[in-house]
Formats: sequence, C-alpha cells, structure tokens
Amino acid sequence: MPDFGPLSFKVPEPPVRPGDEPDFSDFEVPKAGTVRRPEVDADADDMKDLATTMIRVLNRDGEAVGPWAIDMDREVLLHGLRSMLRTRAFDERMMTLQRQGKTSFYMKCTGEEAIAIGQQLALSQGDMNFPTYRQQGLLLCQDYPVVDMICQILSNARDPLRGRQLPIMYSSKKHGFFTISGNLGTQYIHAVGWAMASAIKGDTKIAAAWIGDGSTAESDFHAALVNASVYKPPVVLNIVNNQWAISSFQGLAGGDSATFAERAHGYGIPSLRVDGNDFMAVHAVSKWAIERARRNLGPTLIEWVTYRVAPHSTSDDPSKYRPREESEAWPLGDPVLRLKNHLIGLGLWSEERHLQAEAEFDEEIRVATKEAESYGVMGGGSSARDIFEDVYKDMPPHLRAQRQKMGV
Amino acid sequence: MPDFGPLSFKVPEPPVRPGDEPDFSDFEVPKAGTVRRPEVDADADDMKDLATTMIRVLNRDGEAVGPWAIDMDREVLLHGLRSMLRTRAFDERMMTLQRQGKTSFYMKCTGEEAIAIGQQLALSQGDMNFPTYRQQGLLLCQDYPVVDMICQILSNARDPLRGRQLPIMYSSKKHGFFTISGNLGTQYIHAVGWAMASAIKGDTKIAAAWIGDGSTAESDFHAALVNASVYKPPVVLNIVNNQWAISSFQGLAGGDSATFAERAHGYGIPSLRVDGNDFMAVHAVSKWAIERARRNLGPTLIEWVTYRVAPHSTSDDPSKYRPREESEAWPLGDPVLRLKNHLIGLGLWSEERHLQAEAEFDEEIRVATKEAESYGVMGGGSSARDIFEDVYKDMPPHLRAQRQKMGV
Amino acid sequence: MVQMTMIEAVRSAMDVMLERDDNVVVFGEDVGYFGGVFRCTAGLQKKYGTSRVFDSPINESGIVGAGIGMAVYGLRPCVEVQFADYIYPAYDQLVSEAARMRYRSAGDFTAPITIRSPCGGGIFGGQTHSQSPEAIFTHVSGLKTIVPSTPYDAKGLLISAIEDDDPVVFLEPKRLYNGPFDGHHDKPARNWTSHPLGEVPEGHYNVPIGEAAIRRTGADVSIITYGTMCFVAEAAVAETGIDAEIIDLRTLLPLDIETISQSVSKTGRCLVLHEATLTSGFGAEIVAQIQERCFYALEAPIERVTGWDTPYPHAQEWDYFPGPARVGRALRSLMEVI
Amino acid sequence: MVQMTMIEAVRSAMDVMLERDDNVVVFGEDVGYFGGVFRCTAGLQKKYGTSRVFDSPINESGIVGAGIGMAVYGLRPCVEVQFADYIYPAYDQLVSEAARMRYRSAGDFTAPITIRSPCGGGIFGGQTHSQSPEAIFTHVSGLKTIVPSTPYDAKGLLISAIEDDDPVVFLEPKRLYNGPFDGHHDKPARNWTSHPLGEVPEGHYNVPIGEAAIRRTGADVSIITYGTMCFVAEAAVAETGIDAEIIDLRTLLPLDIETISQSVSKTGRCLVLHEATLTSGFGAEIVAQIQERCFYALEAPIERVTGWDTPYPHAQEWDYFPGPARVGRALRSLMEVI
Ligand SMILES: Cc1ncc(C[n+]2csc(CCOP(=O)(O)OP(=O)(O)O)c2C)c(N)n1
Ligand SMILES: Cc1ncc(C[n+]2csc(CCOP(=O)(O)OP(=O)(O)O)c2C)c(N)n1
Ligand SMILES: [Mg+2]
Ligand SMILES: [Mg+2]
Repeated sequence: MPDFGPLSFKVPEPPVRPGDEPDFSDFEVPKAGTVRRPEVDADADDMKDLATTMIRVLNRDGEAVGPWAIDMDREVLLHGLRSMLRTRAFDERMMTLQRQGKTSFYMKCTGEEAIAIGQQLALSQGDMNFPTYRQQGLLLCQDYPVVDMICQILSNARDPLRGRQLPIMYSSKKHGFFTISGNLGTQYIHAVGWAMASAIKGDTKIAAAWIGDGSTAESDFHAALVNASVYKPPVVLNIVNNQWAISSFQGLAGGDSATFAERAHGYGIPSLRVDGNDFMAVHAVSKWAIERARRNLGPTLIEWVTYRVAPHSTSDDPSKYRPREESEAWPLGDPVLRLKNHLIGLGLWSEERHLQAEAEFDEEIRVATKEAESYGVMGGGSSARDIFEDVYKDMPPHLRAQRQKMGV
Repeated sequence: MPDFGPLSFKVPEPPVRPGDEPDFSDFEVPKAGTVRRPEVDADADDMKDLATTMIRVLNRDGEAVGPWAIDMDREVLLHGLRSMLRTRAFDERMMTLQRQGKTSFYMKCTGEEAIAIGQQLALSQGDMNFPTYRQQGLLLCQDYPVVDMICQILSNARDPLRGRQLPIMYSSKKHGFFTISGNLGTQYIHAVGWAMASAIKGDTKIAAAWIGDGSTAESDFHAALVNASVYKPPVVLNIVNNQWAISSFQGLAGGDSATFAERAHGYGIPSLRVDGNDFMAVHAVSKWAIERARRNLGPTLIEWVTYRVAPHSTSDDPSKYRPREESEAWPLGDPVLRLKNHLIGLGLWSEERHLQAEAEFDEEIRVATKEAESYGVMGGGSSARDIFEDVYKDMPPHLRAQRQKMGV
Repeated sequence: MVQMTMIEAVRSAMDVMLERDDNVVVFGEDVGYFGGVFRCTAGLQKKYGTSRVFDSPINESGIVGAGIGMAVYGLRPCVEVQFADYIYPAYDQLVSEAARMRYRSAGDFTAPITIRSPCGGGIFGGQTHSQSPEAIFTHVSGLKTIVPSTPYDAKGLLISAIEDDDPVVFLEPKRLYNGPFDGHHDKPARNWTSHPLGEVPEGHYNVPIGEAAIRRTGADVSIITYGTMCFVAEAAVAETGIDAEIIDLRTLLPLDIETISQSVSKTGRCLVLHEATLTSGFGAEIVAQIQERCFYALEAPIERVTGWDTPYPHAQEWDYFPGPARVGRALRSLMEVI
Repeated sequence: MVQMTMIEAVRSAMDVMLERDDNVVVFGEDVGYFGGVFRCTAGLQKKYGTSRVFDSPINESGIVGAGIGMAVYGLRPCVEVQFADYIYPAYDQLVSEAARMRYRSAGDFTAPITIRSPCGGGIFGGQTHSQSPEAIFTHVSGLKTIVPSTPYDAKGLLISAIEDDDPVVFLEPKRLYNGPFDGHHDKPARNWTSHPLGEVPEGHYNVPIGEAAIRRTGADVSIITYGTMCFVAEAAVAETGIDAEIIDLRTLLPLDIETISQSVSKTGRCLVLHEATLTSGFGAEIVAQIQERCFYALEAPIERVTGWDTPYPHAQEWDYFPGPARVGRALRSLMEVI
C-alpha cells in the first residue's frame, strides 16, 4: 500500500537520560483527598476511573484528607513509621556489609518502604505474601528475627536457608512470607493458586501477590490475572511501579500506553492506582482491598506509584542510564518524611523522637549485624552437607552416592 | 477474620448444559447500525466504548446500515459470499473424507466463515496471516489450489507439507498464511514480531494475528499484547470468540468478567467488538484496522463474536457438554444466509444463483477430492525419506547416519 | 480385583485419593464437566463437586503455577496437561519453582503437586500429540518422573505420586490407554479388559516410586525400557526367540539402577529402548550409568533404539515409531557380537 | 588481531554482523541504551540506532517469539536472554516453534534466530544466575547448541550462528567473560587481555558450527568437555601430570563425534566433564555415543565429572562446582584402572 508510505519503528524512551535535567512534567499528581472511595462491594465496572488517577491521603502540609483518610490506630501509625526507619537502617547497614565484602549482593528498597509495610500492617496472621526481592519491609515490620535476616544475607552457619539462596531471598512461612524466587513473575500465579486453595477449603485467609512494573510483562502475570478473573479468589494483586526495571523505564513494560492499574480492566478485576509514597493511602487502600478479599468479593489489583531511589542492586550503577538527580526530583517525595510530618502534626511524634528512633534502629541493626557476623560471612560457616539435603523429602540413592563421593 | 465468615470457591458455568433449553437471554445484541465509527487515527482512549458494544452492519432485513456500512466493491461482495459457500462445501466434503477413513482428522469452521474471508479480502498481497486451525477461509478465498489443501489433509504423495503435519495444518508463505502450529497462542507473538520487522525495514506490509477465545488465556497472548503496546507495530490482533474452547465455554477464559476486546485496554491498544457473523461488518472493521496499521498508527485488537456451530474437531462430540440445539438458537444467525439476503436485496444475487453456486462448489470440491485421492489417502504415498529432511537446512551427519540405519 | 483400562485405572486412582483426602483437588483443561479429552476424569466432578474437580483456563503455566500455589497452601493438586506436547509452557514453573522450592527454602515451603499428561505416539497425532519429553524432566533435580505401562502400575503409582511430598511428573503413554499396544499397528488391538495386566484392585494401594519391574526374565540380553515400548519389546522377543530380560523402569527419576545393573551383569548385553528422540534422550543416561557399573560384564556395546532425531512426523508415523521390527533387528545384531 | 575479552569478542561479532547485514537486529532486556548487564551490547545502539539494537519488555517467551516472527519476515535476530536461568519461559517457543518450523512447513517458513545467553556458575550467583541448561536444547531436533570457551571461538561461532539458517542457542560461560577461569577461585584471575586465546581478528571470520577443537593433545586419557570446564581440565592435567587429550566440543549439537572417537580410540580412557547436573546432562549423550563407537578400545568405564544432582547452591558454590581437585581425582582413578 504505497499510498501510506513506508512504516517506521519506534522504541519508547524515557523523557531524560544522564546529562539531562530530570523531567516529571508529564507526570500528573492529583491533589491529596480528591479521589473518591467506592463501597467495598462496588462493581469493578463502576470504578474504572480509579485506575487512571492516583489515590492520595497526605497533603503537602502533612494532613490526612479526603475519603481515604480513615481512622487509624495510633499504634499502627507509630509502628509504620518506626518500621520504615528500621528498614532504612537495615538497608544502609547491609550496603555497608556488601562494600566490606562480607556479602556478595544486596538490594535496597529505599523510597518504597511505605508500600510493603503499609500493607503488611493491614494483613492478618495466617495470610500469605508472595513477595519479590524488594519487600523486605514485610519482614521488618514483623517480629521476624533481624539476626536471621542478616545470617541469610551472609550465608553463614545460622542462615535459615542453609546457604542455598542468594542474599535477601528470604523465606518464612510463619511470617506469611513465601520463599522468594529469583525468577520474575512466577510467584504471582502462586498467590492466586494459594488464594484459590483458601477459598476451596472455606478458610478465612487471603493472599497478597507482589510484582514490579517491569515484571508485569512476564507471562505468569497474565496467567495470574486470567485465573483471578475466572475464579475470583481472595487475593490482593500488588504492582509496585517504581518506574524502573534495572535500566529499563516503565514504558518498556507498556506503561506509556496505559497505567499498570488499567491492565486489570480487561480481566474485569477492580483496580486502584495509589500514591505509594503515602503511608496513609497505602494502608487505607490495602485495608479496602483486603476487606474485599475477605468478604469473598474477589481479587483487587493495586498499582503503587513510587520511585526506585536505590540502584537496582549492588551490581548496578543507575547513573549509567538515568540522571543522578532524578530521585530528588521525584514528585511524590519521601515516604518516611511524609509520614513523619503527619505524625508530628498529630502530636504523636517529634523531631527528637525521630532522631532517637533513627539512632535506636541504627544501633539495633549494628548489634544484630555484629552477632550475625560472628556466625560467619560470605558463605563462611555454611556446610557442604547441605548441598544434598532438601532436594527431595527423602534423599534418593543417587544423591546419597554423590554425597558419599564428595566425602561429606 | 472470622467477622466475614468462611470463603467459598466458585467456578464459572455456562448458562445451560445438555438437556437444558438454549439460553442467550443475557447476550446483548445492539441494533445494526447503531455503533459509531471513530476516525481511523482516533486515540485508543477515545474508543473504549467500542469494546463493550457490538458493531453490526446488516440488519434483519438484510440492509447495510449505519456508519460502518461502507461502500463495497460488488466483486468483493460476490467473492465473499462465494468463498463462504466454497468453504462450507469444502468443510462438508472433508468431514465425509474423515468418516470414510481417508483422513484421521478434520476441523470445520461452520458459522465462522465471514471472519477469515471478510478480513482476507481487505488485506493486500504480501501481508501475512498468523492463523489458527479454524481460518481455512483465508486460503479458500484466495487462489491457493484446493487440491493441495486436500492433499495435505490426506497426507499423500502430493502433500505440500510432505506428510509431516496433522491434517489442516496448512502453510503457504505465498498466500500470506503462516504455518499453523498445534500449540495454542504461540503464533500471536510471531505476528507481532513479523510486524515489528516490517516496520524496522520501512516496508509497507502488515501482519494479521489470529487466536481463539479460549487461547487468549495462553501466556503468549500477553507477550504479544505487551510487545504490541510497547512498539506499536502494524498488526491486526484478531480474537475469534466462538463461545467455546473444546468443552470449555468462554467464561473459563475470563469472558464472563469482561469482553475479550476489553483485554486491549490495559495495554493502551484500541479495540473493537464486532458481529463476526456479519460479513459487511467484518470487512469494514478489518479495513479500518488495516488502514490504521498501514498508516503506522499501530495495532488494533478486534473481538469477532461468533459461534462454533461445528464440533471442536472430528474427535469431539459437543452434545456431551452443550445443548444440541444451541447453535440454532444463536442470536447472530448464519453469516452465509445474512450476506446472501443482503446481496439479493441489492439485486446482485438470487436464490437460483445461490443454489447454482452451492452445486458448483460442491462439484469443484468433489472433483478436486477425487484428484487428491488419486495421490493417496491416510498417509499413503508419503515417503519415509521425508522424515529426515528439513530438520535442518543441511542434514547433519547424525541424521544421515540415522537415515542410513533406517535404510531409506 | 476388576478389569480396568489404563484410563479407568488412572481415574480410579484420582477417585480413591479424592475420597480419602480432602486436600486432593483435580483440575486442568476440559477435565471438569466434560471429564477430559481422554475421559480420565469422567464423573469425578459430579461425584466431588466443582470445588474439587474443575476446568481451568487454557494456560499450562497457570495450571502448574496455580497448582503450586495450592500445594504451598497445603492441598495436593493433581493437575492435567492435556498433551505432554503442551507441557513446555509450564516448564519454567516446574524447573524454577516446583523442583526447587523445598531446597531454596530449606524445607520451609514444599510443592507436593502431581502433573499428569498423556505422552507418546502411535495415535496418528502428528507433532503436537505424540511427543515423549520425559528426558527434560529427568535432568531437573527435585522432580520425580514416572511413566507407567499397565493399568495396575498406573493406578498404584498415581496414588503414590499424589501422596508423595515432592512434585511428580506423571506421563501416561496414551497408546496404552485402551490396551497393551505392541507396535503392530496393522493388527487388531487388544483391550486391557481381556488382559491379565488389566486386573486392578478397586481400592487404595501403592506401587512404590523408584522401583523397576522385571516384565520378563531372560538370560541373553537385557532390554531396558518403559511405557509403550515394554510391549514392543515383548513382541520383538517373541518374534526373534531371543531370551531377553525386559525391565520396565516405571520410575525414571529416581532410577532403579540396582535392578538394571543386576540384569545387565547377568546377561552381558543391553538394549535401551524408548520412543523419544535419541540425542540426549533418557536412554543416554541409562547407557551412561550401565557402562559405569557393568563395564566388565558387557560383551557388546549397549545399543539404543529410539525415535529418530526429528520432530514427530504425521504420515510416516510407523517409520518413525521404533516398532518390533527395528527392535528385533537390534536384538539380533546385539546377539551377533562375540 | 587484537586482544579481546569474551565480552568484547561477542560484542564484536554482533558489531560485524550489524555492519554487514541490514537484516541483523539485536534486542533483549537491558541490551539497548544500557548495553546489557554484562555489557555485551555496549555501544551498539548508539552505533546502529534504536531500530537495530533495542530494549525489550521482560518476557523471555516474547523475546524469542518476537524474534521468530522477525526471522520469518526475513531478518536475522540475535536476541539475548539475560541469564540462561531465565530461558525456561522461552522453552516452548524454542521447541515447538523455532525448532520445528522448517520441518512442519517443509521449508516454506524458517526461523534463523540466534539466542545468546550467559550460562554457568562460578560468580556466586546462586540458583538463578548459575545454571547450565544445555542438555534440554540438545534433546530438541532442529536446534543447534553452541558453548564457546575462548574469545576467538566466541566471535567466530557467534558470527556463524547469526549467519546460520537454523535456530541456534548460543550459551556463553559467564565465568569466562573476563578471563580463562580454571576453577581455582582462590587464586588471582587471569584476564583475556594477557592470554594468547584472547587474540581475536577485528573483522569477519567464521568458526564452523559442528567442529570440536583439541585444546591439548595427549596419549593417556581423553577429556571431553566444553565451556569453563576446558580450563578446569587444563589445570587438573597440569596438577596431576597426566598426559590427557582435552577436547573442547564448542558445538554440542551437531556433535563432532568423529574427533571424540578418534581421541578415545587412541587413549582408551575417557573423562566427560561439565558443570551441569549429572543425570540426563549432555555428558550422558557423549558417554552413550563413545561406548557405542569405541567399545573395544575402552580400557576403563567412561567417567563423568559434573555438577551434583541438586539445584545450584549459593554459599557452597565451590563444593558444588566440579573444580580441578575433583577432576584430578577422577583422572587419577581412571588411570589406575588396569
Ligand atoms: C525470568 C527473569 N527474567 C529476567 C530477570 C533479570 N532481572 C532481575 S530484576 C529485573 C528487573 C525487574 O524490574 P521490576 O519488575 O520493575 O522490579 P524492581 O527491580 O523495579 O523492583 C530483571 C530484568 C529475572 N530475574 N528473571
Ligand atoms: C498449548 C496448548 N494447550 C492445549 C491445547 C489443546 N487444545 C487444542 S484446541 C483447544 C481449544 C482452543 O479453543 P479456542 O482458542 O477458543 O479456539 P476454537 O477451537 O474455539 O477455534 C485446546 C485446549 C493445544 N493445542 N495447545
Ligand atoms: Mg520496577
Ligand atoms: Mg473458541
């Protein structure tokens, strides 16, 4: 059809690259408190508008405003802020460990702390998260022993995973934290299956699935959404849109063509797009979605809009592909600062308590790290015998023979 | 959370099962001519309504009405009707062949003829279809030798695919017909990749992807839509929603939660839902989507609403899972009858010509079948030597050795 | 004991387990209302309800992935992949998730899931209804792989698989569903209902995972095989009159190498036989282990008879399929080596 | 000739081919602007533009599937899967589509695509950055599988792969990217830039697919290996003083069995060595073919030294990795057999 001339090929590009000024001019941020709150049992069809706006509760003055500004227990608020600080202290210390050559690898969640913590505090005992590698907050706001986390990172003699997993790939059934896979997206359909099982058994427990913006492109995301659409199991489908997937910006997962929240519409699944740096919004929306699940009203998808302030991992240098100052220019601010200001406004918190808490967690993690290091670093203390166990429940003859051959 | 009581599990069920009265009371059919026709370069966002309605052109009186009733070449109209009749004659004769034990397998497209044919007549030389097993119409409305088709079905000495493929899994690059895979969904992403290549090369050719309602659940459907969303290549993404996937009704692919056309919304891809039994609508909408592609405006997804009148394949007995009379009750009627009435109304056709055409195609296919049978049936005439060729371009030594061992 | 086809035996295994254990669920494409394209689950939904036996969307990764999620919850899913040719989209879930979950979580999470799938050729099914992909599972540490060849074994092994605490790939040779096919496609087929190996207990019993069966004792050569090829081997032995020992592996991983090496040590000659393509087929592993264990007993090179290294053709099925003639030739030439 | 690391050699191959052939395109996760997590495509987007070298969504089936579609159109895509551990989601596209397209269409459609992926362990990468899945490709008729071990071979073979009219899986041992790693992880690593095998022509040249290389001639035992293990073998030979012949397969499928059997016929002893897990690893196929061809020459059972049959552990990497000590022990015990 020469009438229309030759075709051309276009690959989406982020608005800026290293050397450019950060530019979020196309990024729309609705005023806090302006987005409506549907009834928990509303129809998916009647809330499609919520996938293209952004639910926000905390305004610039640190006030919680609008229909999503629900009454919150002060203990939850304080625990939320403290857990975010604790997570940040943890991340910083682990980075140091990596630089010291005591672990080979680490991944921070800086700037994204509100999301995992805000949701975990809305979940109940027995519910199950299917996390990615950037939800350490799920554990750090619970009573999971921080020394165990560090021992996992150090792959030492007390590593609960016996040295078998890459650092930070935690697992704790007791804490509703499914064993992290290095393979992107695979856990999303597990969450849906787990929730189906809970419904099949007439249980009351629900699942929370976690995935990154980039990983929504993986096929198991679709498998999960199709199954969620068909069986309507009790699952909260979280997408953490931190704008980046290693060096790829969210447009390479289709984010320039529609919001990630909109993905749900084609499956008839209700979805909400939320300011992920707003602890109050995270908690309120999580509660709403969790109640939907608990009331057998089915899955909800939530896109948490945030920014990956940290490098992808300790192996990554983001200044190679995005302006160094981009995280500073990020319009949604710092989740810790925003909740801090809110709590100070409520009279529940102060600058002094903040400094005190920072110091306290710094010290807690320092001490824990010291203890953990005493059990070994960089794989030291791990046992070669552990190679052959847990491949199967009972060790089959060929593995026994191999263990023997190895002489352990 | 005992507050909400135990969860429960629900599996979607079709409204009726064998023994019940067919029931399409929940199936909404807008009046022909009532759905708007956006500009070809309209934004995906501005036509979301078109995914939940149904574009129809032919009304009950056989008139072409509304904004999608485009001017059509009378040759195209006549060729369309004749190709549908030819396809039907072909399907019937091949069923007979299977019952006679001359081929092991066949799949009809009865009731769905308008879709493949209506679209093929809007495509141009050099465009490429990536079909499923139910688009024989793509070939039967072109000059592809019908004897070759039958030889493929008989896997005989003149089978262009040398006996290697299951009957009906045709391939003809020359006719823009990609080699059919037995694996569902895999070809959808091929179409997207092919279209990307056309754009990369600054070509003018476009691709047409084909998939069934059930197969949209496959992961490669998502891979295709993500890539289509990101690179916006010139591809028409067809979904043939014939309500059934072997014994599974469309609700098991999520069709009860949203239309299949709506799937596109989460990817920012424009989509239309169309009466697939309305040749005029098929052709007009295909033209529109093809022009979008040709003008480098990117992909369009089209859900063709139709009904699988035939059994899934010759191995299937649909009366086991749906009422026998359901196809009779199908509200969108028979595509052949509907176009026939329209052409009679236009004075281009008559009952006599119809009977004549039926007889003519019956005879054409009968003769072709006879010729094809003379080259062998049920694999007769295929050569064992062909086992080893075309595995690679050049036969590697180990295959030579195996061929030698076999003694051919 | 009643006479059952392999389809009935497989169905009976699921029936028994659905009855005994509330945590057993069965799902897959077309397995619910319709009862499966091979009817393996016919009647089970009616008996146990749609929460226990149900249809799934057409997404094999989703079937296995959701099954894994359910297994993590505490259920024992027994899922069907409609044909083994369609199992590849689920390969990542099997390799990266099911097989490694116990290991990577140090036992914190496990995935006791059974994946049933009809495998093998002989039904004129062409490239997408004929494949034997077992080798790609046997390379995966953490999976168990089973290929039964009789109704009795099929039921007993499927029960063991569902009860097993590790993920099991359970491949059912579809050409054996109705009767013991010996490769003579041109002769009338025998049905299990008139065959001694079709005698199956109605209730619960186990055939242990990891134990081979000696289908025929013999002194001159060992035939190591599994699935449909067990009967092809029998036919070839009958036709050649060679006194072969036929070993039906039943479980491929973990492999019963003891039984194999005892036999080969005795006979000194060995034929490895499978339908799957030759290169990197499971036969390679069998050969590698035998030559290591029985090196000094071997009087001739171990021979492999398998499908050719090509995709599974359609019309040339019987030229492709390693039938009794090819097996017989190989047996004879093995015996000629002195 | 210039000195190149294997990363540079691989990059140079793509550079040469992008330059020579307009139909070559390169894409994958992070390969465009950033140049790949191992920098294998660094600078190529800048040089050839975003239509020739670009980032893809994170969907491996989509990468291979779109690549196949492009190949069908007439391009020659060279795509990257970021780690071989992430190739499983693309397995169906490789097996069911790329490998079979020529066959099922009788040559009407073909898929000349190259899939590059870093494989192997030794970088403390744990279960998802260390795997060696080559065996699952060698079982697939229609695919070719290549594992280079030097910068020279990597470039020459990658050029051949891109020029090849059939689909090629090209696995790059990531532990060799910077230098010839011999398994002595505790000793300082050598870099290719100071190594004779790091000498690479700047322009176009081919290393033919399907030909093994003899890395060391020797009289007493043959070591059949590929990838990183070539250097481990060298180290073990140096340390034991055993006069071994080391054969680097380079191409696994089609296999250069002639070179192998000539060597084993000469030495009478054979060690097969790879990183991948033992059971159904590619070593099994090598053993099976050798025992068939060299039966009467063999003085001892062929031995396999490989990764253990477990998922790839993290902290115990050096207990898992088949290093020079294990290889040396196996060599000694092989030589002890009389
Ligand atoms: C199947 C698979 N493909 C590729 C990778 C490599 N990889 C690890 S993280 C990552 C980016 C993921 O980005 P996103 O989902 O946005 O999560 P984020 O890191 O931003 O939290 C990639 C490509 C992988 N781990 N698994
Ligand atoms: C990967 C894969 N899974 C399962 C099948 C078996 N199968 C063949 S056709 C079919 C139903 C497809 O239904 P749909 O997509 O609606 O197409 P239709 O037959 O209605 O045209 C199934 C499940 C297959 N061919 N490939
Ligand atoms: Mg991200
Ligand atoms: Mg259908």
